[in-house]
Amino acid sequence: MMGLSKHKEEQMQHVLSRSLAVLALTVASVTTAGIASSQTATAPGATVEGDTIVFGQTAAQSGPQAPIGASKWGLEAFIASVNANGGVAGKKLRLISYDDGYQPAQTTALDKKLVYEDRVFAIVGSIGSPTTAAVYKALNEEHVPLLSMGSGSPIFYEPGLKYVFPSWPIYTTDGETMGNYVKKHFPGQAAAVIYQDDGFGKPILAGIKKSLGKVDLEIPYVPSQVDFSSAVIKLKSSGIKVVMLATIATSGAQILNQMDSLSYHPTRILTSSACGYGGIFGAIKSLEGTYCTAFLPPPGSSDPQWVEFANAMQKYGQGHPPDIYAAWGWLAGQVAYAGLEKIKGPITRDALVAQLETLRNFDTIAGKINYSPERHEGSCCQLLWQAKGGKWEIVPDSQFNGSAMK
Amino acid sequence: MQRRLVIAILVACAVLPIAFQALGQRQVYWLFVISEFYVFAIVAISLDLLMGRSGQISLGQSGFVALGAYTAAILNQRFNVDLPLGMLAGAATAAVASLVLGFPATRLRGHYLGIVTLGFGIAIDQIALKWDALTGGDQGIHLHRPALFGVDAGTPVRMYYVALVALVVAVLLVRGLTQTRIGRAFAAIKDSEVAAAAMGVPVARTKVLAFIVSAFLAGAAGGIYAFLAGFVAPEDFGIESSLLFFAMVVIGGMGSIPGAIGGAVVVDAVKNAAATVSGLSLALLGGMIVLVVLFFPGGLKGLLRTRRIRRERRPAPKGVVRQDA
Amino acid sequence: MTQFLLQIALAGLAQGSLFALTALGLVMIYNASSVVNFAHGAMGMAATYVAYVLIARFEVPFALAFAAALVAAFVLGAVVQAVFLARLRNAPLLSQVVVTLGLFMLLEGLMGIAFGYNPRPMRESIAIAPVILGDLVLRPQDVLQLALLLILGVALAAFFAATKVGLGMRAITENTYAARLMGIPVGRLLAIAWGTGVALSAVAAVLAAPTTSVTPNMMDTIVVYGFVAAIVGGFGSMAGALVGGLILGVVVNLIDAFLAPELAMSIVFGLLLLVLYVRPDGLFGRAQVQKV
Amino acid sequence: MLEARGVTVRFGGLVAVNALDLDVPDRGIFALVGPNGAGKTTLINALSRVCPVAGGTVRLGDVDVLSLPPHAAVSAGIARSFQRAELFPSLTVLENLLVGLHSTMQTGLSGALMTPASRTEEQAARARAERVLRDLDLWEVRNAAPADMPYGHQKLLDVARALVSEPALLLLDEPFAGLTEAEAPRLLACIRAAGERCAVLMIEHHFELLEGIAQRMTVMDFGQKVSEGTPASMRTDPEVIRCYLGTGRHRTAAASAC
Repeated sequence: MMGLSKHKEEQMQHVLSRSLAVLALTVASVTTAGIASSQTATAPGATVEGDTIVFGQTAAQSGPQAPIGASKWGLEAFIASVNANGGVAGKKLRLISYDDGYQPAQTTALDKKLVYEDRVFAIVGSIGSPTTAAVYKALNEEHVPLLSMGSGSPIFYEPGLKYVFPSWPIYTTDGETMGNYVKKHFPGQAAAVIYQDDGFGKPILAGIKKSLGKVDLEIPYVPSQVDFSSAVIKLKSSGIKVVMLATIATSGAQILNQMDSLSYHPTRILTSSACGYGGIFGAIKSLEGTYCTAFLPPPGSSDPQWVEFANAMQKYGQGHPPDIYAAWGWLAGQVAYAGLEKIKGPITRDALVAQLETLRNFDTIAGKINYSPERHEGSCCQLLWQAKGGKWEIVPDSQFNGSAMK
Repeated sequence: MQRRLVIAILVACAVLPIAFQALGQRQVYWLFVISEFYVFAIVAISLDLLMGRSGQISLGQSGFVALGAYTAAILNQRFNVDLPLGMLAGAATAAVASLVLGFPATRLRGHYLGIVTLGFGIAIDQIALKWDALTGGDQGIHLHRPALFGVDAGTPVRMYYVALVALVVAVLLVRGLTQTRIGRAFAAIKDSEVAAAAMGVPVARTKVLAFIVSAFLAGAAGGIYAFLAGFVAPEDFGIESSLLFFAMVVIGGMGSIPGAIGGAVVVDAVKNAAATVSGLSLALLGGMIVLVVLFFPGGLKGLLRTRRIRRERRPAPKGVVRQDA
Repeated sequence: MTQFLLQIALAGLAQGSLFALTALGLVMIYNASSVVNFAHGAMGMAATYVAYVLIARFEVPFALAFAAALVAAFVLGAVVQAVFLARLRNAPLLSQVVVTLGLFMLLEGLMGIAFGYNPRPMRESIAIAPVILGDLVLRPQDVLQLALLLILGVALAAFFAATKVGLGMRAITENTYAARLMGIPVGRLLAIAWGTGVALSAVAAVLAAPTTSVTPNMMDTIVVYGFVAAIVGGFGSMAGALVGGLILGVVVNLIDAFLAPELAMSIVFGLLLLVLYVRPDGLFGRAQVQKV
Repeated sequence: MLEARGVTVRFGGLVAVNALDLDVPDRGIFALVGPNGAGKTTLINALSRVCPVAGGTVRLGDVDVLSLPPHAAVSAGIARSFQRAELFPSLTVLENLLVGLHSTMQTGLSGALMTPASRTEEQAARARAERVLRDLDLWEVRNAAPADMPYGHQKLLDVARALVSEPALLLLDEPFAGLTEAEAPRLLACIRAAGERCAVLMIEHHFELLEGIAQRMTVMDFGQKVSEGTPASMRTDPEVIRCYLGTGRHRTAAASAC
């Protein structure tokens, strides 16, 4: 009887060691067979062979950051209108867009899916700084073009990223546009910055400091923060007259509402990422007079580019409004199209990159885009809008020309 | 019978990359996804050891994963530390951090622990975001190509085997632990702290030990994850991912290694299948947790083991008439 | 400087009253059923959508929508107790806590599916201009929050002390088994406790909505602070939860103003760990005797 | 040899055990009797370090028992059972016994690595536990869940779990409560055998049963020792008749244990 349990125990040990041995053997044989080393870094789909050019995109459609995922609909609308006009270079465009929930780990997996499983030609208009930061290096190494990501984060503008083509003005331009205007029109007034303490808010702060020299008060915050009373009280009691907000949409709305409820009415300047959404005039009561940096025409503007976009959204937007988020997607489509259109001969990734690098003064909804082999900083300039009578109007004399090539 | 099943699954996992050759370059994606799943399964097992085995709730398990991942990433980025050492350093860091949490935890009533670990998860997230000189803030850290003892391990197939071996080792370790003295002590303090103490189990020390072991495993998983993904960022380790690990353990059936792995399969599947509609996967997983607790207390593990007699009988309740009074 | 501090303290008390209201509900539920309700914030959030829909779609006056949200919250709480928790009366405590976590995910997910994650604006509860005393601004919203907290706190205390339902609940807290033997309708009282507790969470959520906007995760931060407030108050003491919430509100605002707002929650949890090291039962809690 | 002097346990204002002296020799079976609420279980809890003691000293051999942390009582030689079998439902019958051997073993986290030392120790412990199971005729159900067994077997297992560490002093809290007539003899034989090897201090109400096995009994009421002697002499003790056999005051049944 004693032996029985011992037997069982030994059997267990036996099973375990046997499974380990099986595993070790297989691993060893597979590895030595050289299968493991047969993987190379080049990604499939470098040349378009069929009659469709497939773009891939990742954008949050779920979770707290889901609103910016509306960019997908702008890109879809652009593709639909290009296809309606016969496509590009005789081929139709198609988009595969996945929801990454604004989580870099998801983006990493989904971009592998787009590149290796779906064999897309290029990644176009993916949204978010941290999500794109997770994949841009790998995509560049795999020679997959990453076009017009929804971010102005400085890391994407560094030289040497041959396959990465940002199209937003770099975030520091946001800051410089604000700072420049304040310097010119509110000289000597105490100015403060509330900024999101990350790769989005900090470059804007840097830009403001660069153009303004110094700011009197800097207040960092994180996106999860909901109550800004003490920040606003601090601004108010410090006698700040100009407040620049390097914030995302929700935080910006919360801060401005907080200011209103504390009867504090300084000059306010938002960044372009915080003021383009449709419901902003409902969400913020005291928006009148507020400034906002911008590299796109104001919603509802009569700018021909905006009109074209708005019409396409009406036709192909599947019920989504022509707001700034959708316009981001539209812009991404325009950049990709600009390169593709110029390709003569086989459509390859390298041909696309080569053509994009020759792009000069190409008209987009975000103004003129320029690339060169040395610099992939497509967009240079920002200006200001001001809220007047329930809509945004362009502020004359607010244009700032950034560091882009002249 | 069951033994054969385990070996069959193991062999299938081991030869999978050969089968995937047929997919051509598509295997790059599929191998990555499955490797990632292996790493998540390690975290599920670590949480199951803590929650299912020793009865201590943790809502911040991804905080430990984050510590492991960041430690490995920072060491790799600055000192070129490679995979095995990076993983161990990550595991050790998480274990040390768990001491800080674990000591007060032992003095807390059960439900406090859930809240304190929740706070820990949030804090790790905030600190990783804030301390960008070290962590790269929201732009994260890119790692160098992983190496194993000087051999390049950066191909999808090799990383697949790293993750698979890590999972198998984790299973064996946890299995070994639960079948010996300390593992039994974990279960004893979960079932009855008073009786456990009366049997000579130092309750507080054992609880902390469970915490440390669980954090160590989660940290190791984090270390491997950093090398697998090649990138770490704070957004990956938020409350959402802690809740996913929590769901894996509950849906799989608490206190069982196959349960935790099965739970990881279900959660991963739901997460991917329901990704198209905002909130759908959260609602589905939440609903499943509620259903499991209400109707299938054994979780997946319990569902699959229908042959066993249901353990419905409970000891006589307090106040029942004694034989002689 | 004093003006500034005073204004910060005032904002802290106003914010703290939201934490306190949430904590009061948590403690109420905990006292009756020994369960920490992790779905507390989500249930308040769900009720807020009732108010939101009534106001935005049907242009119902605020007070009426508020009342409707409270009724919805009460029903939700009572139903959750009667349908889910009652079944788990004999299950381990861990299972009961796990079920509330499942409900948290379920509710947030369902609201996400139904309304999306776009923040929806909520009108201020009272449209009166702020009162200005020197440099000090008295926001009507703040005053309303504090006043509601105090009124509800006193009402609950009176309710527990004086009514039959209150006495029954105290009996359940002491010993559920004995209470049942003595003919106290335990099930009904538990449902009332859950209903009232969730209604308190809804009060906090509706009051917070103009600041946070209405989103599926609007209560996440507030309810976590509510947990902390309840622990600091000793988890079991209503007065402790109330005071704990107010203190926490001021502390959080001081951290925002003088330390690092982006680390506020980390600092709060660090402080909480310290408090628990020194006083494992919270600042106002009593040590509990373990029963064999 | 257990020597308790002036042991006092308080719960708030209530004195549950009041300056109690108790001596238990090295071998034999000794009983604690008394009405509900007399403080018997509290005394057992105090001796096994489950509840804090307000005053007094307890020595077992050379060891100052009251200075030990709760879990160290076992290694000092004091093991106990519970009034309602406090088994570990998520472990098997055999594993429940192995937890009883916790303090006799050393294996720590190395158990996870299955080191030779830990395996040797584990096998020895299993052999020891299996021997006890076979003695008690629980061998067949060793891999069952405790909750699947009849209540009598659960009580038996509860006692066996305390016995397996071979303590010097075995504290049993109403081991026969809830058992059927058919279930009792096996437990009785087990306790009798234990009394041959070590000291058994048991709470028991069943007078006839005690007359068969107990050498001495101590009668408690209101936390104090009322009387002490052999079971036979106790039968006629007026104090015992007054308070134990219930011809006195009324008591509330709700008096809690500890």
